[in-house]
Amino acid sequence: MTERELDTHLVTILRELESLEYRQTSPRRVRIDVTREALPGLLELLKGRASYVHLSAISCVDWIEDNEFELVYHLWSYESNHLVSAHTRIPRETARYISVYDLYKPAAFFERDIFEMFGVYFEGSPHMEKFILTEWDGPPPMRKDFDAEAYVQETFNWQSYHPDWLKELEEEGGGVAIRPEEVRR
Amino acid sequence: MRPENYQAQSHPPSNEYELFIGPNHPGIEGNYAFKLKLHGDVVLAGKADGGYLHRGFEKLMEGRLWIQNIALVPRICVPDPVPMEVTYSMAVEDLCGLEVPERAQWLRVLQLELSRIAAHLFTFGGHAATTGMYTTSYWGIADRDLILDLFEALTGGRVYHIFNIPGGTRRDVPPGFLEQVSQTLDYLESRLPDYDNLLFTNQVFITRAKDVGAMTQEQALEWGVTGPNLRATGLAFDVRRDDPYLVYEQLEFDVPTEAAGDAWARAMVRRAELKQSFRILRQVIERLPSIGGPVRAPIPNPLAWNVPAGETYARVESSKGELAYYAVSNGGDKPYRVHVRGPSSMHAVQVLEWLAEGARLEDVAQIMFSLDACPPEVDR
Amino acid sequence: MSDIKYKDKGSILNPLKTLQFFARKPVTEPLGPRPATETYRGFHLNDWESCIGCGTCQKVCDNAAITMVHVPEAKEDPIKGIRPLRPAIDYGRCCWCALCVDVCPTAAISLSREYVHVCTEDQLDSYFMLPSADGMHGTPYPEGWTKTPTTDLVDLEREEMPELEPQSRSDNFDEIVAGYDAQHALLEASRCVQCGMCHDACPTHMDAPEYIRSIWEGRPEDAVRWMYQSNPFSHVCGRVCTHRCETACSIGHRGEPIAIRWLKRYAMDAVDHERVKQIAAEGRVQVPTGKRIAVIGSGPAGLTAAFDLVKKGHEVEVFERLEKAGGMPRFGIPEYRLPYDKLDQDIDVITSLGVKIHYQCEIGKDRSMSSLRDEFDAVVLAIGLQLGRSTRIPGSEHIQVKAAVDLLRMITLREPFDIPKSAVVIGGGNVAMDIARSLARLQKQTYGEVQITLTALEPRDQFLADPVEVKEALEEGVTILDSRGPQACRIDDQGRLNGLCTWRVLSIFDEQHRFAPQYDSSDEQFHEGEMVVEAIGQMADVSLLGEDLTEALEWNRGRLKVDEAGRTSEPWLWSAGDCVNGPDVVHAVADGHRVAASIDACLATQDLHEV
Amino acid sequence: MSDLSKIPIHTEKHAPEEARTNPLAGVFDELVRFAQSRSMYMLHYCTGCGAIELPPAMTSRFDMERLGIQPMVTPRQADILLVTGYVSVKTLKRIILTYEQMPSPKYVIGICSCTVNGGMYWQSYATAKKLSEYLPVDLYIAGCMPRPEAVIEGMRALMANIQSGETEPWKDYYQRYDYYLGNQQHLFGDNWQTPTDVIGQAQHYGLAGPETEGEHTRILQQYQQPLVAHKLRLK
Repeated sequence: MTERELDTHLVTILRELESLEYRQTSPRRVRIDVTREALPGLLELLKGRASYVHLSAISCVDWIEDNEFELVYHLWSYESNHLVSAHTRIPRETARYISVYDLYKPAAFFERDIFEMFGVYFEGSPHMEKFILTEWDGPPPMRKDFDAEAYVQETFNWQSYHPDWLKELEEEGGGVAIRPEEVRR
Repeated sequence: MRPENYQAQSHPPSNEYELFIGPNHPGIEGNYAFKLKLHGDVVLAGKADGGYLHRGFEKLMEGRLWIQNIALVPRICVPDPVPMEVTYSMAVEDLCGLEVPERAQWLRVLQLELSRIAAHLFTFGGHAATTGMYTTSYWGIADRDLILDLFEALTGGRVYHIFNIPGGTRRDVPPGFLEQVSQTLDYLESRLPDYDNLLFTNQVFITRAKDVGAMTQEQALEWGVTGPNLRATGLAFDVRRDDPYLVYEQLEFDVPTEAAGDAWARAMVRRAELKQSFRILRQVIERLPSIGGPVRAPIPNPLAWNVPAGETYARVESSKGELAYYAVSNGGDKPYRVHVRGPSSMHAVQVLEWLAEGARLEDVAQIMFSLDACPPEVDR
Repeated sequence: MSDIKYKDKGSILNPLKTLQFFARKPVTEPLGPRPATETYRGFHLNDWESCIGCGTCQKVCDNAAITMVHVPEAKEDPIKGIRPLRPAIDYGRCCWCALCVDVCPTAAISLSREYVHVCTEDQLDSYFMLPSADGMHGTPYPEGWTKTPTTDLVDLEREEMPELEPQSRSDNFDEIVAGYDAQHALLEASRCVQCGMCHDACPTHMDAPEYIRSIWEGRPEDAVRWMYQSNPFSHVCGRVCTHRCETACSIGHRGEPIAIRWLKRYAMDAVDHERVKQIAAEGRVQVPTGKRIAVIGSGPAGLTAAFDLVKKGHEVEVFERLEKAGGMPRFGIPEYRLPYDKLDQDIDVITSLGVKIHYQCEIGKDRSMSSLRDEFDAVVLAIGLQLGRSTRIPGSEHIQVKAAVDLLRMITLREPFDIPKSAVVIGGGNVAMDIARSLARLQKQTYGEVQITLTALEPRDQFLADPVEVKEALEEGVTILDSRGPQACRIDDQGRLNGLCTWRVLSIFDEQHRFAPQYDSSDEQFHEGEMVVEAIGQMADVSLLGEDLTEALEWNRGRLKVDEAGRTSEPWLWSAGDCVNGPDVVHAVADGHRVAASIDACLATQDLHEV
Repeated sequence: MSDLSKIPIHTEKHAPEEARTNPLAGVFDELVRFAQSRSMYMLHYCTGCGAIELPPAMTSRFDMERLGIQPMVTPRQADILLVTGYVSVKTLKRIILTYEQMPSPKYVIGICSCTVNGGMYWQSYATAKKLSEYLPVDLYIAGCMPRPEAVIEGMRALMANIQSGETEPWKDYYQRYDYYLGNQQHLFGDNWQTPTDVIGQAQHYGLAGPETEGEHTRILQQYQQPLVAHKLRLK
């Protein structure tokens, strides 16, 4: 199989399926956009017939303006040495999807991670419980509508330094002019 | 609320009991916890407990400028920080279409391999210590410090180098640096027989490590194992060779494998990789002086740098396995989303849980260290 | 597979081998800190001489570890772009990434090789440090991580500005500078570090950082909105401003400053004129106050005051002596620097708000000051400097010895005059360059060749004119002679002007810095010219005030005396612009704002005729 | 309160300093402090990234053992708690548990920027910012992260402080327990509790003062459940 061209076997499989678009973004990267209904079937085909046995990661992106979560499944084939990224979108309100743990064991970790950080529930995933944020009561922190900085300012205190040199400057009429938080955008 | 590692939740039969290892335990790598259910000294089930090192990196990165994140990323994996910087930079470069000057690519390979050696020496020490042999860890850590000296000379920092930025590297090598690297390599190579005597051919170690935490290649593939741990099951796969980045295509190196898939095989693969890293570094030292040009492509004003909208998946081979960054930009001056896929997010959690099952209590720490699990990568 | 014999059973004697380690050199380091490497990133150092307090380090710091502290003893100079602020570092935040070093516009900050600091809870204030050259504990350590050309993250080079070549511009009045397109404007705007030195240096305090950022973000409309907060003459200032902002620009300390003037021009050109009018009208008071204000003179000062006052709901009428509005920008600045249609646009925006302009209405002739005083609640005198100063050297009263301002006005109004085959210009300022280059163009059009000599008192490196002007004048064929003092205009027997005699200048000022030029009479030169143009300065024509008012007003060395807000000793009369401050467009705009604010405040509380 | 208070303990107060007439008493105290400062066990707990510089500091190259400092695996035998950098809220709970289990006198060293004012992670929702709000801190070592030499300099400074008897912040935890507990409750919730009976210990050391108990300890008592031993089922 040539590495530079998109693996013809993969192309054949992708052509079989409807409701997806694919595009080669670089010599070893393929992007597939697929509807949420068709994604599990696609993964099954990719694993079963096109040697994409390694689930490198599942990434989640919060597109708050579109009111959607984007799930990206990164799959690697040890035979054709290509990385396929399958993108799909799910509605933000329901935030539920189907687990792919049956196909890919590593999915359990990533699905749990997304569950904790974004609050997306994966049906059929073995560990839909907290792992990292066991002692966190707030909203899923990676959601765009959670303002971490505001939470921090509200919860924690900062040092109130007042060293001698600053006291001297204040006596001379100087002192703190611009605090760091004033220049943050 | 009582911290759950203080009091067990249920009352097991007397020959079965629960044991919490960590977070404050010498058999745990970093700040991490592992809950075991035991029958005698045989592990019935294990459950990893992470989050002690959780800082919310991915959230922090969304709140900082693209360039500011270069100071943040090396902290994601403390023992092996260079791949973090390089991968993040590669992701940003890909999004911006920035061409990295060739010299910078060689400099990055130089750092990546130095960092790999340092990380492996550290792991040997840890692995040996879990089998009761502390001398290796004393030696390994002292020898690793020589690499940190090199990093200090090159980058101005011992552990957090913050040396790779999108576009290239921040400086060129200081005068006399390559000779210094060469001498250090000579010394480390001369130390290998010592390590062999002390650890790799030591019957105590072999007996302790053989058949411990073994997995087959099929299991490894199914579980998403990568890096040296995967190669220890006989699959010759290396991102450097099979999904090449930087100038690895121009370098000669082998991908060492072992068949056994146990703790011992993993140690032996790392030992062989050490030699390959020496080999790569020798080639870099030879080639670098003949490669001219700048070490950094011109980049925009860091305070006003909008990265074009897009997404990318940058991937490298770190000392622990496959490391990837999924970066998404919406055209703004800060990342819209960065997802860090650390190799240990598999090794330290599910793989560790599965391998611990049926193992003996005294081997649990060894399994963890032989997988080279790095908790901050899991927690982020 | 593995390359060592791991199945080695070993030997009972193996432990003895370890004895060899006694002979090896120990790896343990002596106690105490080792010296760090040459590029080590330790505690901060700051060179207070080169630090300008711009705060760029504070903006790039990802940990919000830098606080800018006001140090009264430090130098302050808004014109040069120096603030008495210094960065203080919080080591409870700092991560020693050295981005502050790489981004520092003046290369003042660096990191040292010092790295040990230990303290107890009571001493935690020591974590907040004001770096100077002394290091963390008063012991100077050598520099570690410093700025080098490789590490520098500041872009020191300006985006190239397309311009007409000398051969294609020397026979016409087409605009020379082409202006940035969107792509280049964005790139140039992205160089800005948002320090705000430009804002401090600008006489009218334009929000340059904000509009530059808007341009960088691709929102020129917002940029225009920012500009109209402080300057209704943005087309004019985008082209001919003296750009003090660029002198103060922090990038300019080591490289080329941001092209702030050209960016302003880009934003104004990029937004549709009708849209500009809408933006300018934003925030206008809808309820009329019923107060009426007269403005004499339709230059930048007068019209800016009119713009502000009309937005406040007052009724404003402007009286202009000539047939067109615009004042000096129209009649003093040649078209190749400021096309008239751009000036017309600026004025159109102001008149679209309801400012009424009476053209060809000369005060003192068509109307009297007293009638204005009676008819209006307040009067603004913004008459500019219309009279050219004379050198008063022998022969300077000849008809062919002209004042530059008069000549420039004639060129603008296309009034016919005999274009001299050769001419001499006296003066080294921008007006001298303007008239020399305008005459050169006319000569090229009429005769096909340029014969202009420009003589200036100052040596070349001290010219008052913009260096770009001098360079372009040379390119267009003007002969520029420096350090020449005019002595006499030579007139031949037929009464025709032949040219100018000059002596070499030895010094211009005496020891008390008073104007007292010394010449070397042995070094005399004659410059041939059918015409001599004097461009050595202007003065105001205050005859319109009338005798009574002139008596009543207070004066200060020939100029009207005004208070800080521009108010004269007569409570109903304010004065603004060049006639108060000397020639400068952006200063005139600033003055217009000041006067308008003062009038508005006074009118709100009292009737000025009863004071 | 817990069963601890029922254990008979020696509560007799130390005699005030000036009442000691034996000239050798001062010499003896000094000797004790000297001995304490020369033999310290450092708890082996990597709380954050700064821990990566501790193996070099402890092993052959920088060799902290020559100062008499050794890693110790259990808090019950440790003298020094080294907080190496950022503390996530989850870790902070364990640090407090661990700290309370350590026997007095005990010393806390905060290294890296993060223990002082949040450091790199000042924006993070998951990390605590000022360590000294939750525990009394003896010494801070600046750096991100401090080099092994800086850590050793810090240790030497601590030894000097112990020897001179200048700083004893561990007493502060007992004397102002209510303050520390209040901050802990603010972060962890009102039902926060640890198995150690700090008030009982404070009385034991003769350090209980007016600020030991207060509104926050009352909240603690409200939520506290008595300790119950595990019932071992031997079959």
